[in-house]
Amino acid sequence: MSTATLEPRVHAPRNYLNADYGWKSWLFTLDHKRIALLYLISVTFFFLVGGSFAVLMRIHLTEPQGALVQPETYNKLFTLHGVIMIFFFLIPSIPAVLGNFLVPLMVGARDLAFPKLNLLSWYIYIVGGMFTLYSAIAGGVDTGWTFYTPYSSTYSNTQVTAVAIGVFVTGFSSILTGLNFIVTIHKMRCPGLTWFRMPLFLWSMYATSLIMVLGTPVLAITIFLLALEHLFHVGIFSPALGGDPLLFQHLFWFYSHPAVYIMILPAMGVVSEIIACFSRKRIFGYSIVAFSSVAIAVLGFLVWGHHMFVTGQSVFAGLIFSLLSFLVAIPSAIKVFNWTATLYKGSISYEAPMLYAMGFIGLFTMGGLTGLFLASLATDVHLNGTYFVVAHFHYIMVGGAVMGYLGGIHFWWPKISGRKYPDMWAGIAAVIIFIGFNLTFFPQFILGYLGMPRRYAFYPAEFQVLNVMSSAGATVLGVGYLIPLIYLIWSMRYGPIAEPNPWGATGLEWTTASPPPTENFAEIPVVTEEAYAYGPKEGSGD
Amino acid sequence: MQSMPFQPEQASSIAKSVDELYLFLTLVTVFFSALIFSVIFYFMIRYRRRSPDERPKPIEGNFPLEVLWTTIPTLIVAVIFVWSSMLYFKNAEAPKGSMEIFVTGKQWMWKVEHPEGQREINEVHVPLGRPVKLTMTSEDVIHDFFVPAFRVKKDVLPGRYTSLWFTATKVGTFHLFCAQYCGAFHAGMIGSIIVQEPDEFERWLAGGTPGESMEQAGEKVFQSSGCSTCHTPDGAGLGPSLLGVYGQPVKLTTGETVTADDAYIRESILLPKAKIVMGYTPIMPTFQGQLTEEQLNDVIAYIRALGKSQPKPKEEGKQ
Amino acid sequence: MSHPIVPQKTYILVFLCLIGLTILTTGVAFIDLGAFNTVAALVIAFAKMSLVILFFMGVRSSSGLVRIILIAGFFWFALLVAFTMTDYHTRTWTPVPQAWSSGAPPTHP
Amino acid sequence: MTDAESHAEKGMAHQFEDLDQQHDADMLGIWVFLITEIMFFGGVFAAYAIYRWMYFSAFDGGSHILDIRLGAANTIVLLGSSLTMVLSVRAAQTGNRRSTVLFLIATMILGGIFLGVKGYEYHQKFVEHVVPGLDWAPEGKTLALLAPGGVQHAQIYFIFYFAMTGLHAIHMIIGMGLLLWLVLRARKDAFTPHYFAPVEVVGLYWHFVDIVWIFLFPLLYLIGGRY
Repeated sequence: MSTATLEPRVHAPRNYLNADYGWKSWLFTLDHKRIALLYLISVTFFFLVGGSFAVLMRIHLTEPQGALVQPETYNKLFTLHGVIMIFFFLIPSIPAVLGNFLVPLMVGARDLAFPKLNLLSWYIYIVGGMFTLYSAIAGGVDTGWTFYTPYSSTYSNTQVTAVAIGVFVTGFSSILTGLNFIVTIHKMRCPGLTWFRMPLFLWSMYATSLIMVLGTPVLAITIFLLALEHLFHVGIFSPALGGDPLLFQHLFWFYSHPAVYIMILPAMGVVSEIIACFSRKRIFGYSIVAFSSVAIAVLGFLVWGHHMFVTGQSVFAGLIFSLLSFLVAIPSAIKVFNWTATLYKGSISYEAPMLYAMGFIGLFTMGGLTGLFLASLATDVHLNGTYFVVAHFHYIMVGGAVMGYLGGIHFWWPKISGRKYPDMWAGIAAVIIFIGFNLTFFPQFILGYLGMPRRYAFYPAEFQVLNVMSSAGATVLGVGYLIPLIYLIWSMRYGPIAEPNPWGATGLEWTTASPPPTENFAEIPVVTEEAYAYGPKEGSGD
Repeated sequence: MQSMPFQPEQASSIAKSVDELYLFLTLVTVFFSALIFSVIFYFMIRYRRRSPDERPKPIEGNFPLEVLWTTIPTLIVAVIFVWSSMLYFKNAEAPKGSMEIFVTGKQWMWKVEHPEGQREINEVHVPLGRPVKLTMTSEDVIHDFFVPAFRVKKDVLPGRYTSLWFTATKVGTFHLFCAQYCGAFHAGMIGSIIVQEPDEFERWLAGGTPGESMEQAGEKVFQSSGCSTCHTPDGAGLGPSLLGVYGQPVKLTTGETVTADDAYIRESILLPKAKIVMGYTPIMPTFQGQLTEEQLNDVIAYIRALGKSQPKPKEEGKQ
Repeated sequence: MSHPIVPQKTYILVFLCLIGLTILTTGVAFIDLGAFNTVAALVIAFAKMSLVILFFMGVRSSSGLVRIILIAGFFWFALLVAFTMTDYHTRTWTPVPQAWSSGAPPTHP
Repeated sequence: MTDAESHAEKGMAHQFEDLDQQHDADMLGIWVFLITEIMFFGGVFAAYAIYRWMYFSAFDGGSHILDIRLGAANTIVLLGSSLTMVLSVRAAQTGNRRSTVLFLIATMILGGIFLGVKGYEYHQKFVEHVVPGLDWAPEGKTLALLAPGGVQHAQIYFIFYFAMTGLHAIHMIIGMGLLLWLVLRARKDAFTPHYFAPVEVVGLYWHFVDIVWIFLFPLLYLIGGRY
């Protein structure tokens, strides 16, 4: 609620922040920008909770026998770290914060199509979060965020039901957000804004929404069946009673693999905006980048079986899933090449958002390429379930999605808050995060190849050196994350007032005031040119 | 133990080929990462903003270039896919005549049984240079049998058998890990694979505690659990005789015919009412939870022996 | 933008068709068609669903976008079932491990 | 779905330019929602398909416990409610408030009958002791029907029976709540021939729930035939 206490600026024009005061004006708001801020505060809270679990884990793993907690507690730490980071931070981060704020602005509308559903989605998210936090307080849960049966359904006597309800409930928040975006992008674009004039961020939000809408319900029903099995022991997934535990994995990964694309596609959209702005260039191969987002969303649904190569899935199914997993790498590669080519003959400046975007490209490239090791059957047999996997998905989710999220927050912060942050500190933080991230997770690739399995509370002594390196890196990374938190909060009160378009960017969101008025635009804008008209003609677009 | 810090030991016949693919993938990764990094660095310096009003000329894109950088990754992943799938399929099936070992996963230990009757816990003795096939199952949750030095891994599932195989190429002791999270002491579900010279292995097999063979153990369970009171050899009991049944077709009350293989016997013990033999009533109680996986396997081994070593009985069961 | 107003008669006719199909599907269950019973039941269910979607839900006169969305929904469901089934149906293509699969009884010294 | 009090045109929300755009958005919204519903039920249908394939005879046996007459009758009741629903939408479209309300109430009554019959069937399952997890002890004739296919696996059939019909019934109850809300709004004259999207949206939802049942009936009641 800290933003609610923003000091009213006497001379400030009316905007969405000072339009109304008091907690009611926030908790019952239908303004997409205020709801975005509600989400911003809540995902930051969950990020800090999930992050503190990660810190505890890394401290624990500095010694082979475990330095801090009992193995049972360690298992609860990594489970809650996973559940909170995935369902309560990464999935809502860019869509529900930046997407909520920007989609109506970018399409030139006064709000999303369904503002009440939008507010409802935040409440649903909070209810889901409460169940999850309750489970943490009431003793924790130790199934891993993947909830594999029959361990979760029959053998674990921790708070499985509470977490299952939490994840089930929060899924609907994601569904409503996706639904709202799809309808808004289809039906509420302002005059002149054709599909191929849309900023790439909108394309990526559209692709993300497709996954949210098509995938999340399957997770919901799977978790529902899991809860039934956990409560009644009737044999849905329990082999002792005739059920098949692999069926749970199929249904679970049908959503949970595409969920990775829910995290990474929005970050790709953010990076497209940032690169175009800070190199003052149209995105190279705009339509190909746009289509590759949709291709990733569609193909991403057909690769889930690569999580199950060693589980006793049929080898032929494995073959198909391996092939499709390789195919989904191609649109990602195309995007990276196009971003790089965008820089060619540009006019590049190095403000903080650009540093994050460059960090994103580097880390995402490595994360993507190491994915090939896991899509390939023969090497996956060795690497599956080891720290290699942990390193790989952290390169994608933290190196990719979180870098993109932070880049986006820095890019649009002047628009969101109406204030500027100290660019030097932002640059320092970006570099610290990049270094800390690599120190933390690169050693884990080697650990995994050497054979250290994930989710181990203690480990053979020969793995200690690399684990200590990783923990040291985590310290740097943790510090790196705290710096933006401090200066962004500082800037809300003391930062210099931001002009409507501080970066000289194109895009409708920069044509209105910073922060925007409640109705977004004094008059519904009309678009007359393509996105990213940074060319020399001094376009009238902004 | 590990002298090379960046590579696990290569101690099986397939390890080298997996490492070659791994190396190739690493080279691809390093090459493309370096390419992207250096191009970005070059562009960021070469095209840095020199004056605030700079307005570079827009570039739409370049279709041939797009085709090029779609084709090249496609070709590379095609190569990797074919290479890795061939390797995987080559390594999927155990060679004929592999030595067999039975492994049961249980929270949080590995129980190992050799056909000769030797039993061990969290240790697997194997001979050098001979293909060994592990048949595995779990008594509770999903585990995973993982030997990094051999580059093999397979989930161990409850209610089902999975298998993996390897040929050890180095004498020594190697890590055995559980690689599928299985509960509180998942990290403690580790053990060692002990590779010995063949003659040394034979000595080990013969020596130590001379355990009884699986079928001997199975016979004991068969008696002590009361199976023998109904399943009498002459077929006069309440249940069908099990002589000569193994591997033969069995007619069911539903009219279907099934083969009395391991899966059927296992099901009949655990879920006796699922498939009733023609002419008998579903009165057998379930032995679910009363027999351990090991005992179950022993009984199956015993029934198998009944099927092989006895002549086929007269056609008295057909009604 | 609203749909054209459909005469009541059409709706009632569709309803009667649906009743007829319900009776048909129940009746077919009493005839032995072997595996074809399942096929018949599903085909009739699809026919009923099509009637409801086209007439009651008005897809007959709705925009292409709605049709695409609807088809996408069914297509995704088909993907889920098809890919999962691929695993189950091909598991037995390779030898299924058994307790001692080589067939050779355990030899003992 | 959306309504704002103070606006030029009746029923229009502030974020839209005109009623047409709003109507389009509402329609697209409900259709997108319905495909999430397809995937929601899709997950449990997929699981059902796999177990039915694995344990066909057990599912066959379980299916024989159900009363095919009640299932068929309920199908017809539900189809009837779809008819009254669509007629209610039509009445709203033509501006006939009285018929709109009457048809909505008729839909609710038919929905109530459906739920009543369903409740009776659930009760029967308790009488026959075929409720997995709560009361599972089939005996006598019931056991004789289940035994050939395997009693244990019939339990899986019944958990799917309860999960699928239960989820369907929850959707019905939500639908009845929405219908009640529509009745109250319609009585206040909230709808016009230009603005009746809420009726249409709830109607589409109701038809979807009907479609789910169209599949549940053959998949649960008609396995294996009754010859």
